[in-house]
Amino acid sequence: MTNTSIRWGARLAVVLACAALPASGAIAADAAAPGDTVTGDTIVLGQTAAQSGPQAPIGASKWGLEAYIASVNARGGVAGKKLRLISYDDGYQPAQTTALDKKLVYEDRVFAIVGSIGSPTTAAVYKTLNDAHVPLLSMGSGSPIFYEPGLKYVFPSWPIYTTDGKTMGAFVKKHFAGQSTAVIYQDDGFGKPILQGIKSDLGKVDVEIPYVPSQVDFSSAVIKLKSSGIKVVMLATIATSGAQILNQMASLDYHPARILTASACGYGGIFSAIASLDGTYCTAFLPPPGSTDSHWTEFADGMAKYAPGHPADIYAAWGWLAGQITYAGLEKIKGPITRDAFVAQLETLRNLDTIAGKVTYTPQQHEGSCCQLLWQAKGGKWDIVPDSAFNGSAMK
Amino acid sequence: MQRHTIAISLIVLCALLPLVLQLIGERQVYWLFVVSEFFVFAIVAISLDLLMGRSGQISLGHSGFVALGAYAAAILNEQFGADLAIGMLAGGCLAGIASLILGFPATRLRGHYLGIVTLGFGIAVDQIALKWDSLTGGDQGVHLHKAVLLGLDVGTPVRMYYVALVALLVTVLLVWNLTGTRVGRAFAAIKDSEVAAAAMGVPIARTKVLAFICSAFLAGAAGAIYAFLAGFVAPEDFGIDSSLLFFAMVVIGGMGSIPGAIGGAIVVDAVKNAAATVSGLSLTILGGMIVLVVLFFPGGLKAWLRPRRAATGLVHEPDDAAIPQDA
Amino acid sequence: MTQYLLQISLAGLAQGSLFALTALGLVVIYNASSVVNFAHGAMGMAATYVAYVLITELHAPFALAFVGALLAAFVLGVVVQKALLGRLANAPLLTQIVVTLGLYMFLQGVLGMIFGYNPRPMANAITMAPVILGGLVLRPQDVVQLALLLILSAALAALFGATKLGLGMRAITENAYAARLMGIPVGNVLGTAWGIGVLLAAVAAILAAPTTSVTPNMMDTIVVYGFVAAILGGFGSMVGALVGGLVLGVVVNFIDAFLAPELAMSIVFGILLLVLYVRPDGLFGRMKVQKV
Amino acid sequence: MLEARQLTVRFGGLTAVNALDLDIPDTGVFALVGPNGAGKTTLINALSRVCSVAEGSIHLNGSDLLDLRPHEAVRAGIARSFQRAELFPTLSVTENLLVGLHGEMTTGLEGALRTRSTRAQERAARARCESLMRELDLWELRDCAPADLPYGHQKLLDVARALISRPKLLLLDEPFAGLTDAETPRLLACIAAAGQQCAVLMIEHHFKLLEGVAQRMTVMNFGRKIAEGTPAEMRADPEVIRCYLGTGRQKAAEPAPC
Repeated sequence: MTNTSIRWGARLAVVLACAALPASGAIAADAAAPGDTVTGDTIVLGQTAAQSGPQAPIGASKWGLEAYIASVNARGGVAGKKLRLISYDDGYQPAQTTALDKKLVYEDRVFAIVGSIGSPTTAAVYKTLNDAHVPLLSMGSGSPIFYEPGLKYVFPSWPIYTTDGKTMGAFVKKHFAGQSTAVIYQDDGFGKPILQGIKSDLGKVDVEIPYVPSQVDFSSAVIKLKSSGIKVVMLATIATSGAQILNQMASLDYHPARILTASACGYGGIFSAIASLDGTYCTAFLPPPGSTDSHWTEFADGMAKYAPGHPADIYAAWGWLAGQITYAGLEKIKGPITRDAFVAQLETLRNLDTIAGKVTYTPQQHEGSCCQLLWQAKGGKWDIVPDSAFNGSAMK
Repeated sequence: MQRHTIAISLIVLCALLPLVLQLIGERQVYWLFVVSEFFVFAIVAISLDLLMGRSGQISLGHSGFVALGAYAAAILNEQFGADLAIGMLAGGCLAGIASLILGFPATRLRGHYLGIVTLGFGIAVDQIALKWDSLTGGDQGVHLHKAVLLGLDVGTPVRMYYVALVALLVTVLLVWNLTGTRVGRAFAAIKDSEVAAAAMGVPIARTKVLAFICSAFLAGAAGAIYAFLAGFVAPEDFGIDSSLLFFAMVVIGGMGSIPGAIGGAIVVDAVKNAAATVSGLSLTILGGMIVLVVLFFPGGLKAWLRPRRAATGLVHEPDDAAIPQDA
Repeated sequence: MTQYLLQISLAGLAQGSLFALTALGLVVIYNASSVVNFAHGAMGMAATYVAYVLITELHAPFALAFVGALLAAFVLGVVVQKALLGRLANAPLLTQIVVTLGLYMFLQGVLGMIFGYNPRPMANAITMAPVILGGLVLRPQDVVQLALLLILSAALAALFGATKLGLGMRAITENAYAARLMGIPVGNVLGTAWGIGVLLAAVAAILAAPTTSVTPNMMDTIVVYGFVAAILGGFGSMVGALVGGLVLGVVVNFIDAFLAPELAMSIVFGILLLVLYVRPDGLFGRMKVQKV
Repeated sequence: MLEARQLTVRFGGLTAVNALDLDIPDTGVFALVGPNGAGKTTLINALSRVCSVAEGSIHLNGSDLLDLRPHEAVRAGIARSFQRAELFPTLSVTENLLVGLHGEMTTGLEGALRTRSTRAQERAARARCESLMRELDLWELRDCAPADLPYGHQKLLDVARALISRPKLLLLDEPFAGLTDAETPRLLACIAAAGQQCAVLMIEHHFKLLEGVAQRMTVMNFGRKIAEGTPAEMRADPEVIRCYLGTGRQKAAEPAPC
């Protein structure tokens, strides 16, 4: 046995050395990804969005993007070229996103990654994509890391999460001045910037309660707030946790002013999930579902026409927004459609009118949308709260 | 003899894969990544098999060890530019230390307690990685610098592929050798009969902890390679789900066999990728496969890969290395 | 402050009653068949989907849906014992654990495929307004939950203490082979034990559903705490599971309120590890003597 | 060599071994007989340090054994077999024997690296197993799984696994139980040969078997020693006859209730 394993090892080493040398010599490390210039008559776009697993609901963004692309193609496409979307399900797992984005870029040769969903998933790939000069547009996240200067190929389009917090903070300062406040926040790159935004506008909050998404029982958090006599509760939570907390509040006979973050109230079933929703505020950068805002009606019609069977909800609207921005950049390119030309044109966009309001990119600043407002739940639907718009940029 | 021929051909095939891909076209980046990732999974599967298949102890939190290894390597690399070799060593050791803390009370317990304690360990690693964001970057993870192995730049997909391949081969050899010597036999002995093993002079608790440490070390080292391969480490990648995938690899592979574990890794990886488009499909298939394997094909893939001896339940069969061939 | 502590403890007891129900089910199954059922939560979850379908699709009243789901849970338990575990009676412990884990994955996958992962709201059965007693908020559903736990515990005690079934179960726990020789229908008794165990998991899941919503992962957290409660209680002692569950509920709520809710499960496992260092058989457990 | 004094083992309220004295010299075969439940296996378990001793002392060549844990008994020179041949089903016959050498071998994790010393040690151990297997006619079966062996060979392997470590004291728990008449002589010869090298203490019911091989025997009942002497003496001892052998019409193997 001894001899065999030595023989084994020796053979192995020889084989590997022989194979590895030519192979690694032949392939030089290439920084920029292939497919820099669009040559055919199709511009292929890539997306990763969870269609399975607990985060599957927000993956519906895929259908909004599909609908927008179909509407562009119906109008004749961009510069005589059709758009095509390849969307993969990453299950909200960063490891999957890493693999699938390699597939998109190196196998499918997509021109840009557009409207991918999630903070941790996008965090896994944004640096690599930026290094490979692949544009990454309008990801479904407002995490501050994507807004850092120097990321030439990264174009976030949501208001940064800090803005979300500032919107709440400014509103509370104005309308609930002097009242005791509390924040329940998800203890990660989503909840913490919101908390930070709230504090930067409000000065301080009286109680801060972190949680993790796997937590299902929020009794003690709610009891704590109730016994401390907190009058205003801000929730930097995802949809499920937000619903659990609000339901818990109702069951404990506790009725403070409640303000939810945008990500927690976009889904269609919220009014049946939370019986006590009336009066609750929610930050938003999109018009409320079902509103008569012209952008929303255009989107809703587009969904009905090009993505039948998929509801025109907030998640789909995220995809629609990604489509709008991509189209605006592509449309302005004169000459060959290259990634650098695309990025250069995106950086000239000023006050682009989108479903999420005005979007601006400059060579120095890729913040995109800066502005938010508040909705309030009334009688089973959301109304825009007048005088709640927050227009200050959260960027330094 | 024939088995050796097959094994050598497979290795040659793996070693030549980058060239083949090169000839087909410049398509290697994605496929090399996928295969490299599979190599890393196979290492973890072998490490878990060493624990479950050989020493009869269960771990439902094995991705916790992988996570520790990955984070150790990633953080050392991000903050001090540490080499892949150092990352593997540090990752393996950190996982080993964790297994020591975990395994010590666990070995005094009945088998199922260990399952629950390791399950909790997997969850805790996740939670702590998420919480301790000054070190781990929280949910936004750690980005690594370019991979360097012993001063050699291995940052390209091809080179990283060879790193993963060699790591897998080395793991196979190490585990193969280990199971054919005193410690490996002691693992099997405590799995088969603790009382008899003790009577033969095998210290039960110490041997169980040793099996745990070996397994965790390999899983941690694999995690370090994974970190460099992906260039990014985040808590979401190491949840219960991925622990269960490793678990499925070992069970479907048949437990107690290296080719079985590798085969199990292939099957699970294939199912996971093929069934990804339908929510819940891969869980259904893998769960169903586990139940069917246990009920009707107790030898798993192992029995199928080695038809010459009848399978005798979910039990260890000695590999070639364990059978004397010196004479 | 006392009021605050009382309120937290109360919420802890309510939550702990879910852990205790889960743990009791685990212990009933373990005592009869020496198997730790890792599919416990998933089976309770599956039963909750039965209740959910009965309520939302067939518009059954809650009480009817509840009974229907429990019936389904019982049948599921019996079927799993007969079809899976019964065939593995002589297999190693590891094999039996493996098969329950396979079942866990399978059930979660199947229900995920049918219903998706979108959380589905489950209306609370008790819509009564909370009662306020000297500043202390008493939630009717908490009271019902605790009452149900006590009633079921008493029923279990009566069942195992005084009936033939309980006698058979204890005989099987001692020595299955001898029990068979003495004419106890081992298969039936084991099937019944599994049925009852899964039924208890279903009670816990359905009670939890209004808070967790109905999803394939709804029981993941609760069942892990159920495991911990069972271990703390010595895995085998019903009283241990009951007390372990309630105590754990209070502990978790105190961690939530005063330490770090985002690390609650890690802290609980740290405590468990410490307890096991000191008392390897749990707080209420007794060592089993191994025969040579 | 072995001296047990006032040895007492209790399980809860039950006293399984009660103030037992036992002296065993360096070599020879010694038998332990008694009805079921007399405490024979418990005594073996106590001597091999599997179960804890409530009172009394055990010394082997003057050194105290009571502090040893089960796995340390082998190194002290005490090896044992099991009533139902507790072999390792997933290891081959050779490997079963090799586990018997666990305490003697020293290879640790470096075995994974196949160092020179590892290989030398492995070779030496395998050579030792080979000679024993050849002696016991197990050589042809060396690569078999224990389950594939006839029961007689399994029991033989169980004894061989204990014997391979060259113990000072070999404890055998009913080595002949379940063996056919054809299988018995080989094992008997093996035990007799072992008795030349070391002390063998075995539990056995068959007086006939013992008469040929055992120098002395100890008769136990209710945890106490009731008699001690040569097999012939014991056959004539009235107390032994009353408790164990019964009147002549009963079969010797079936102890009478006592």
